[in-house]
Amino acid sequence: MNVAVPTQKLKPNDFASDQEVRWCPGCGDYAILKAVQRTLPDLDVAKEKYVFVSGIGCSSRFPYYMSTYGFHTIHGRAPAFATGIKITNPDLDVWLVTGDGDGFSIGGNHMLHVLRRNVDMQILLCNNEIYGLTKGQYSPTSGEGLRTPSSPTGSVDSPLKPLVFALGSGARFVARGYDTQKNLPDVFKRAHAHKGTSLVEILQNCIVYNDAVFDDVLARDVAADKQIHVEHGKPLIFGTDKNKGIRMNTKTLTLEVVTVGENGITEEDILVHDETNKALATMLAEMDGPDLPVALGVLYCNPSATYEQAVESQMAEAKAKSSAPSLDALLREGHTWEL
Amino acid sequence: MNVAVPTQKLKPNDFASDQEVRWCPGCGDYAILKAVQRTLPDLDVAKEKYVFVSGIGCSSRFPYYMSTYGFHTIHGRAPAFATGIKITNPDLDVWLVTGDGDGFSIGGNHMLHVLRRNVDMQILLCNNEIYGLTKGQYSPTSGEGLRTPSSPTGSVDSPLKPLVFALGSGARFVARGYDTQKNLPDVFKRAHAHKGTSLVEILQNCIVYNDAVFDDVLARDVAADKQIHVEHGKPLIFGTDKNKGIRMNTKTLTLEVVTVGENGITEEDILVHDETNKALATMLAEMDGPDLPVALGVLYCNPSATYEQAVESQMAEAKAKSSAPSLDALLREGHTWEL
Amino acid sequence: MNELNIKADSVADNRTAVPSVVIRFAGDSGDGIQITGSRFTDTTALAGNDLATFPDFPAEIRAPVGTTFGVSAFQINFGARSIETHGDEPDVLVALNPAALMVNIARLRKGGSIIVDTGSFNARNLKKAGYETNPLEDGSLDGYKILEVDVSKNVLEAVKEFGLSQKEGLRCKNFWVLGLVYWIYGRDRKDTIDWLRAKFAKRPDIADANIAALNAGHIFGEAAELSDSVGLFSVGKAEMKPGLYRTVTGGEALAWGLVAGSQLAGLEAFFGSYPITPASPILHSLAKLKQFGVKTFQAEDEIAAICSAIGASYAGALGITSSSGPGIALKGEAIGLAISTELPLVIVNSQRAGPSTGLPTKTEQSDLYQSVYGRNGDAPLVVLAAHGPSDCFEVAIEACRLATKYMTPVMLLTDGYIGNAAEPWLIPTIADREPFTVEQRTDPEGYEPFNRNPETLARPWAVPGTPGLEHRIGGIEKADGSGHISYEPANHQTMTDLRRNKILGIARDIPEQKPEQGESTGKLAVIGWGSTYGPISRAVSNKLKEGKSVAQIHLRHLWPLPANLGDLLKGYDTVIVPEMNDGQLKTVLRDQYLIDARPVTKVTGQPFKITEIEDAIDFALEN
Amino acid sequence: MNELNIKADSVADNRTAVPSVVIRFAGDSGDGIQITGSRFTDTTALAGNDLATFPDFPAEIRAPVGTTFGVSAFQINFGARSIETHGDEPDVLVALNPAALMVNIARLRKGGSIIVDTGSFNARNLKKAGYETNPLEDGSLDGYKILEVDVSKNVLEAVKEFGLSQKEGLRCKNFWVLGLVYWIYGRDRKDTIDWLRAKFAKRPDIADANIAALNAGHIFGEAAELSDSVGLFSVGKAEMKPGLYRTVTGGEALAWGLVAGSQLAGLEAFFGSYPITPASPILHSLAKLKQFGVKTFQAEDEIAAICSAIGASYAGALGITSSSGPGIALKGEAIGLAISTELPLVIVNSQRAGPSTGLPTKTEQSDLYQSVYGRNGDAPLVVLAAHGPSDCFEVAIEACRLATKYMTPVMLLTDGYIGNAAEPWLIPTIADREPFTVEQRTDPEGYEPFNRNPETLARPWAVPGTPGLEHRIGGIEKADGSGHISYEPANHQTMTDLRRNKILGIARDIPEQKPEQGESTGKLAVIGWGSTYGPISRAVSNKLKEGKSVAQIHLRHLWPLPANLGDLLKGYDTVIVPEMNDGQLKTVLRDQYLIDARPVTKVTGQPFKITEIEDAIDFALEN
Ligand SMILES: Cc1ncc(C[n+]2csc(CCOP(=O)(O)OP(=O)(O)O)c2C)c(N)n1
Ligand SMILES: Cc1ncc(C[n+]2csc(CCOP(=O)(O)OP(=O)(O)O)c2C)c(N)n1
Ligand code: SF4
Ligand code: SF4
Ligand SMILES: [Mg+2]
Ligand SMILES: [Mg+2]
Repeated sequence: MNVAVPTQKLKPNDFASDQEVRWCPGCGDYAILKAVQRTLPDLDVAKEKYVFVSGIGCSSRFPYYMSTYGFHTIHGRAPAFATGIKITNPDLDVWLVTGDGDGFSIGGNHMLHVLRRNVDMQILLCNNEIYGLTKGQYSPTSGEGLRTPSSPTGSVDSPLKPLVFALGSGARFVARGYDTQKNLPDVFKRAHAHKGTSLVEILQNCIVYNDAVFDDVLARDVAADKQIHVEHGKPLIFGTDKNKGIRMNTKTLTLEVVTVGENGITEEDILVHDETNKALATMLAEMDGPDLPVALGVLYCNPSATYEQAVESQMAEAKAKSSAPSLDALLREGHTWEL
Repeated sequence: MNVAVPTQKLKPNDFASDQEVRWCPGCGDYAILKAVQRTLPDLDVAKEKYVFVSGIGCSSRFPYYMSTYGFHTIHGRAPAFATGIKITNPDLDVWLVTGDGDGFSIGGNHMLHVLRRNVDMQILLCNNEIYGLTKGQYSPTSGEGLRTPSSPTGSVDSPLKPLVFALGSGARFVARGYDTQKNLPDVFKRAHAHKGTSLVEILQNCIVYNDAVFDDVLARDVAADKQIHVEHGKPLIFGTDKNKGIRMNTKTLTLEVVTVGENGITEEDILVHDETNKALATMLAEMDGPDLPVALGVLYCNPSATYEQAVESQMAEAKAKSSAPSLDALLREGHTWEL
Repeated sequence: MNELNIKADSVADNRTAVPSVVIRFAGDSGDGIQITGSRFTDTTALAGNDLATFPDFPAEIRAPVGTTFGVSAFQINFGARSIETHGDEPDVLVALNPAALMVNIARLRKGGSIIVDTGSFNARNLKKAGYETNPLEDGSLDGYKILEVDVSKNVLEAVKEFGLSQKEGLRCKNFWVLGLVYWIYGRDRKDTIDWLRAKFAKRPDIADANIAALNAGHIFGEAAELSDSVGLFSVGKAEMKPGLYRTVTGGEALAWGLVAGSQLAGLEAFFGSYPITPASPILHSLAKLKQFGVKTFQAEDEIAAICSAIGASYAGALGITSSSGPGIALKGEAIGLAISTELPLVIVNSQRAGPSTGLPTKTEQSDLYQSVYGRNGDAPLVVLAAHGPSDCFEVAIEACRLATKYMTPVMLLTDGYIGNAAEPWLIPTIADREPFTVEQRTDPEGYEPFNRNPETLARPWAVPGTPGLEHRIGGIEKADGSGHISYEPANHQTMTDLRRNKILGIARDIPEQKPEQGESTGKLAVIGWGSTYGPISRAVSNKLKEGKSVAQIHLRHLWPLPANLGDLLKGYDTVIVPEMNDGQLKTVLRDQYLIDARPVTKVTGQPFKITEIEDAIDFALEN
Repeated sequence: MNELNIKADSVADNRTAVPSVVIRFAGDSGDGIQITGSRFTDTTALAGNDLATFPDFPAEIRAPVGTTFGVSAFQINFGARSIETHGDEPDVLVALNPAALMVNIARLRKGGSIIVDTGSFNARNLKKAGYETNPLEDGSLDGYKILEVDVSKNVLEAVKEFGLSQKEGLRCKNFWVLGLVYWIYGRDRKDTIDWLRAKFAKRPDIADANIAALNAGHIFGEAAELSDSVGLFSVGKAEMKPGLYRTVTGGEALAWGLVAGSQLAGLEAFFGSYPITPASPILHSLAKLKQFGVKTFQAEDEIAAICSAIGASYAGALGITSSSGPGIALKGEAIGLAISTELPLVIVNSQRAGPSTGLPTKTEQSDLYQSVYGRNGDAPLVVLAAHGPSDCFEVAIEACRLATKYMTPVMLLTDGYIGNAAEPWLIPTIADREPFTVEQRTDPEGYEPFNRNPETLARPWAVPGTPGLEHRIGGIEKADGSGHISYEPANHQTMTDLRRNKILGIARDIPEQKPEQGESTGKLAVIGWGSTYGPISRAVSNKLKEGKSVAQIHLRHLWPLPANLGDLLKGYDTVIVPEMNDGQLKTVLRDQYLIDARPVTKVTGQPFKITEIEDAIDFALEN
């Protein structure tokens, strides 16, 4: 007899597995792991329902460090495994951990389709803008010109913006945070609360191969002016003095930063965040300097039917139509004859 | 000795190969083929420079019917082949023909990356919202609820919008047309003129497996009210009486249809198409009824450096640095000793 | 309609009794040839014949009317004796247009019969078919028995009372011809009429017109003096096991077998697939079986398809995926993961002619190498092959049994030929079968993910959602027992050995190999696998009748091979291996048993002819 | 710095002359072990020894300090005679921390020497390494010669004048130890000092500190009475072909060979790849060679990588792609297309331990099945294998030659061991080599895409951009000659035969197989391929010296096999096949020649030891 332990009684540490964590000292993944372990006890889910699925990459080692069910699969394909798992058993609480290479280089197609289908799961993208595990080649999110062993004279690829891509693929929930962000568990909780695929991009520092790449956004001295923490229903205001705001220039149909109190700008002019507005979310997701801040928080949340529920209801309907389905009867349907 | 035939002297028929066209009678692909054959003579490109690349699908048989160089590759991978071709020889004029399954189901990842990299080529997407060649299963662009042999109780996938996806992937040129559209060659010419990846979605009728699926947009009696032909710098006006327009609702940040002359609406209120504005292009690409018309024409054209040119200039730089590079010298660089 | 007309025609005195007949119906894709074939099949089955069929579709979806590449054909071999193949050479060719004649005439038995619709032999159609002169007039068909009928005209005449358009009327051509052929073989029309009524329940006018055409064709036969041209025949009942029968294609049987297998295992089935010719019919069949708890998932590609199926197995269902050669190639990496994580998985490969895209609508057996050897690393799995349409059902069940009992991927090989071909099937009763219910682990006591059942070497299947069994698996090498990541050199050897031995051990759990025909020792063994069963079987039985020392051995289990196979094969002086590939099973046999197994290969996209195997037997016995 | 100090130490009277030595440097990943190893390698090469090296990285990028899984090691075997392997058992183990001792002690030769940094043997590190008691004190190292030095302290002392932080200072530990080891073997420090100066040109303080550490280690050696503990040795010059040498790793040699091959073919090289361990170094090397017209493309995945390379070949360049097992598995479908369209392509497979993700940093030869058999359809291609670091250069050129001459994909097998291992290389001169310039078709007269060269059976290579040669190709079966799509049954047979015969015909264009050592007939042949060359070679030569009747046969061409191989092998009573897999070449040999080739397998992620092969030889000769 197995008795399920109510998760509520569990502590973050109860979600740590017995395996030694083997990321480089100082890797941003540690903080993300901790944030997840701090999140789960607060969710109303039995521990044995959690399944962590990943592909291949430093970040994809994640499941080994969780004491939940875990499946470390193959490079780029985690969304497909997760889809099979969730369709098979919609009761499971599926979390997918991926990297910018795993999720958006080799895995871009599966990412597109899981988002489009809206299979209920949380996808945590550890975006370090580099291939960590294979020792530092540029990734699809690397900045143009980045010099790496495979781009000694600078990458000529133009970088992908994962959240913009996700919205283009039909995602119903996208959010952004960074590894050491205090309230990262809150973002995870929002992602979890959203029924359907939730994509959380986490800016993650790779101390070995791409150290400090997010410093122009995350460094203490610039943070207030280079980040905007968006919240549904609240004006898009940021800055050290909380007086900068995002305005829609209706002439050019672009977002721009304005200062409240300057040039006659009032709070009225500042956009109010509407997380159900896809166009706004797309524009917010696009922002990445130099003039515009990087948007953090829940950029888009606009739930719609989930895939596995649609599958379930078609099943239920089919079963309702034929109450005690018999394969033997099926084989005897149609044209038969006795010899 | 081979003498290149100046293409200008060629006629559409000179681009037809000697192979019998084997699409179903009435298939929309015929019209697309003709439109391409009508386009090429007007371009300033020597015939031997054209390369048509495709994947697998009804539409992907396209290259066989062209008298140019052609490569019918494998399912979904045409963008990767085309990328290799173009990087190897940037002089070639590369056209890629794909279907909604080939390009956006199995091939979605390569589509993403070719668009992101902006390799100079024209991509013609024959979107019939079905898998034609494999006899009629639903595709990623099929409408929800579509009943097909693989979805007998209706598809539960939510459909992808190829142009929205493309913009999310970083595309610099997206346009839309339909198979029998008179001025389709003009759209192709714009795509060709754009240096970088140009994606043209062509609504294509599959008479056998998805007949009339675009009738709610293309049928004669509804066409004027259900289509809007966008043109850079021109107001977004449409309708039988040319009095409907697209307005940006600045409160909800959504597009809406208004009638000029009603409720105090004037031409001033109507958005003017700016094909360099990505946010606008994304919103236009999203439109597909019921209230909003489907946008046709060039939705987005905002050129940027192409991939193969960046590769070329890195090569040129490297070559400039070492004027007569010798492999023998390279092998003798660094630490050597004589025995 | 006259009640008397639709009764079975009594064997007329002037009918020649024949043991078996091969008819090939051919016409334009739009002529309804496949429907004609399947109606004839049902009626023939009802008449008590054994039979085998071969639908031969054009590669194009719907090629332009009248072209040679738009020709669709359906071949049936039926007889008063057991029937193994769809027949080497048709006795009768029905050609509804010149292109159908052009494409098929070379197959016809010398002296065979041809029924042509002269109404379609106009200049335009002749030209489209590539004829410079009319073959009906230029003597090129001398030596065949020809029945020339203006079917088109006759049909329009027969259906005119129903007020159809000319186009709709001509669509009844196939039933007119069917009526005529029924007369020739003394067949009952009732079943066809019932079928038409049911099929066109909402369009009774169409049903009536087709029935009228059927009857008109029949009457035409009665009136014409056919014994002078194509003749009249009777084909008696075959001796078949008594019971309830139906016809079944390989695709259907496979789909049902997978459902049966998962039911016997006590599991839900999850089927992840991506459409591809000729594998798609299995997806289509299963998509209709939601009431049995079968979940079908049309993935974005073959990789996602197999990964979703592995995910499903991980989550406790029986994961199944299906494709054809190029798609299976894409699954190689993921198959390795299923092998490494030791999860059950059934991989169905409906083979088609390769390499690369190859000939998608043509059949071949050239994926055996890929099945046995086609992955990175030392990556053994189970390989099974079905030998005919109804056998697909049994092999699918066996695949489910082995996959779940041994926690292993199983590759199930079928091919385009088997998938589309139909044969009569003595309907089995699943309720009577011994279930092989899977026990998933629930007890946390002493649980380790890679602690094995000492007999099967299978690891326990612990499904997410089970309290206390939380664990992690993946594709990196795992420590024997605990399953933790292990880079320990000795452990990798241990695990490689265990994975190999688990699969090889299955040889103890499968039947000993016995010859299908012939003695267990002798001059020559003909060993085959898969869809070559029919022609090999008939060829060997013919040669046995001639008194030759020859035996037929047919493999269902290709990896591991049956434990006694090596000894069995060594009992013959010579072993030949007919395969529809360039010699793949022969590699496995030579490697395993060091016997001089000699390849007999055919790579034309077409099944072997019986005579080809007979010739190979003669050659082997003489050389 | 004293000028005298950096001169080579003359062979001290108390040095023991030894024919060869194996040293294993081991420490934490952060200790700079790989740099130590490569400096020692260069100095040893300069001293005229033959040598072989084996860098042994941890699987993790940067594991926590002091852990066993964070241990990095570098082994070098150098001698006054020819050296084939990195050595079965180290004579000397340098252990910079307890974890390094823990992980490596079992490899050390009984009675071997250990140099430990006692400064790192504190309680914390001992615990991290899993020691319950201090091995330096608990007698567990009895039987070894131990030199205990507080390296940490000595180093800090030596570098203190440079004002480095403690952390920076300790980073010089490796050079201190190197200085000590140089003294033990009487080696010159000049080369290392030059290297340090060049390397840290911008940080002269770091350079100086490391040089000071190097010298301090050396001086320590001079002062300490080492002959009593680890001893002092001299290793004379090896007899090596005269000429200019460098050290080279397999990865570098392969990259340069590909460039050389494309130059000899007169083509630009296009390299499409996706990073994967252990294949990435080839991408990294080639990315730096743009000046040679090499275009490298980091694709989004392995499928795009190979497809881009095929596209490049189609467009007239020499398309090359590269990966390791799981990535090669993904390329299977596209390889089929290259086979079907008959385009040149080089596919480099840097094998690693499988199945699935396996042990990415460990070596194996288990992708031979996948190479020869791993695709859908009958899909033959050329398979070559390199047997050592410098051989990669030659095999890469051969791959380019065959791919372009025969218009075929060539699979080039190397492995993680070869890729990272280094050896001295007599630098070849490309300018002296016979080019094999490719002629691409330009003449439209009589051009047909699948009209073949009657001798090679290669089809013409007509490149887009060439006027008058416009044509279409694809993966559907093509008509012999015209290349149009053809569903013609006989044509598919013809094309299958042609594709097979083209590849088999290459056997006429490759050298006859000769034994590397031993006679062409005899009791036992040891046949191998790839990186088992070293241990097999040494084992056979040892056994030959013992007077045993044994020969070594080593294959470069795995498919097609050399024309005379069957006859050659039949000249031996017994054939054994040592492979770092579960017996893959043995399958090919048994199939092809029906000889009882016996597998000798090892699947631990580690190369064979010489003694393991010797044991197998003895066993085979006795049984
Ligand atoms: C099929 C396959 N291709 C390539 C690899 C090698 N590989 C492993 S992880 C990785 C990229 C990792 O990058 P990312 O997903 O950003 O993860 P990170 O290490 O940065 O967390 C690559 C290329 C692989 N394991 N399998
Ligand atoms: C690897 C692989 N998987 C699957 C297929 C089967 N297949 C061929 S075309 C196709 C889909 C075609 O759909 P689309 O791209 O929309 O083209 P259409 O036929 O509608 O023009 C599929 C699934 C294949 N040829 N190869
Ligand atoms: S390489 Fe980078 S991403 Fe990977 S573990 Fe180290 S710091 Fe983290
Ligand atoms: S199936 Fe549809 S898309 Fe394909 S050729 Fe026919 S009509 Fe066109
Ligand atoms: Mg990354
Ligand atoms: Mg389509």
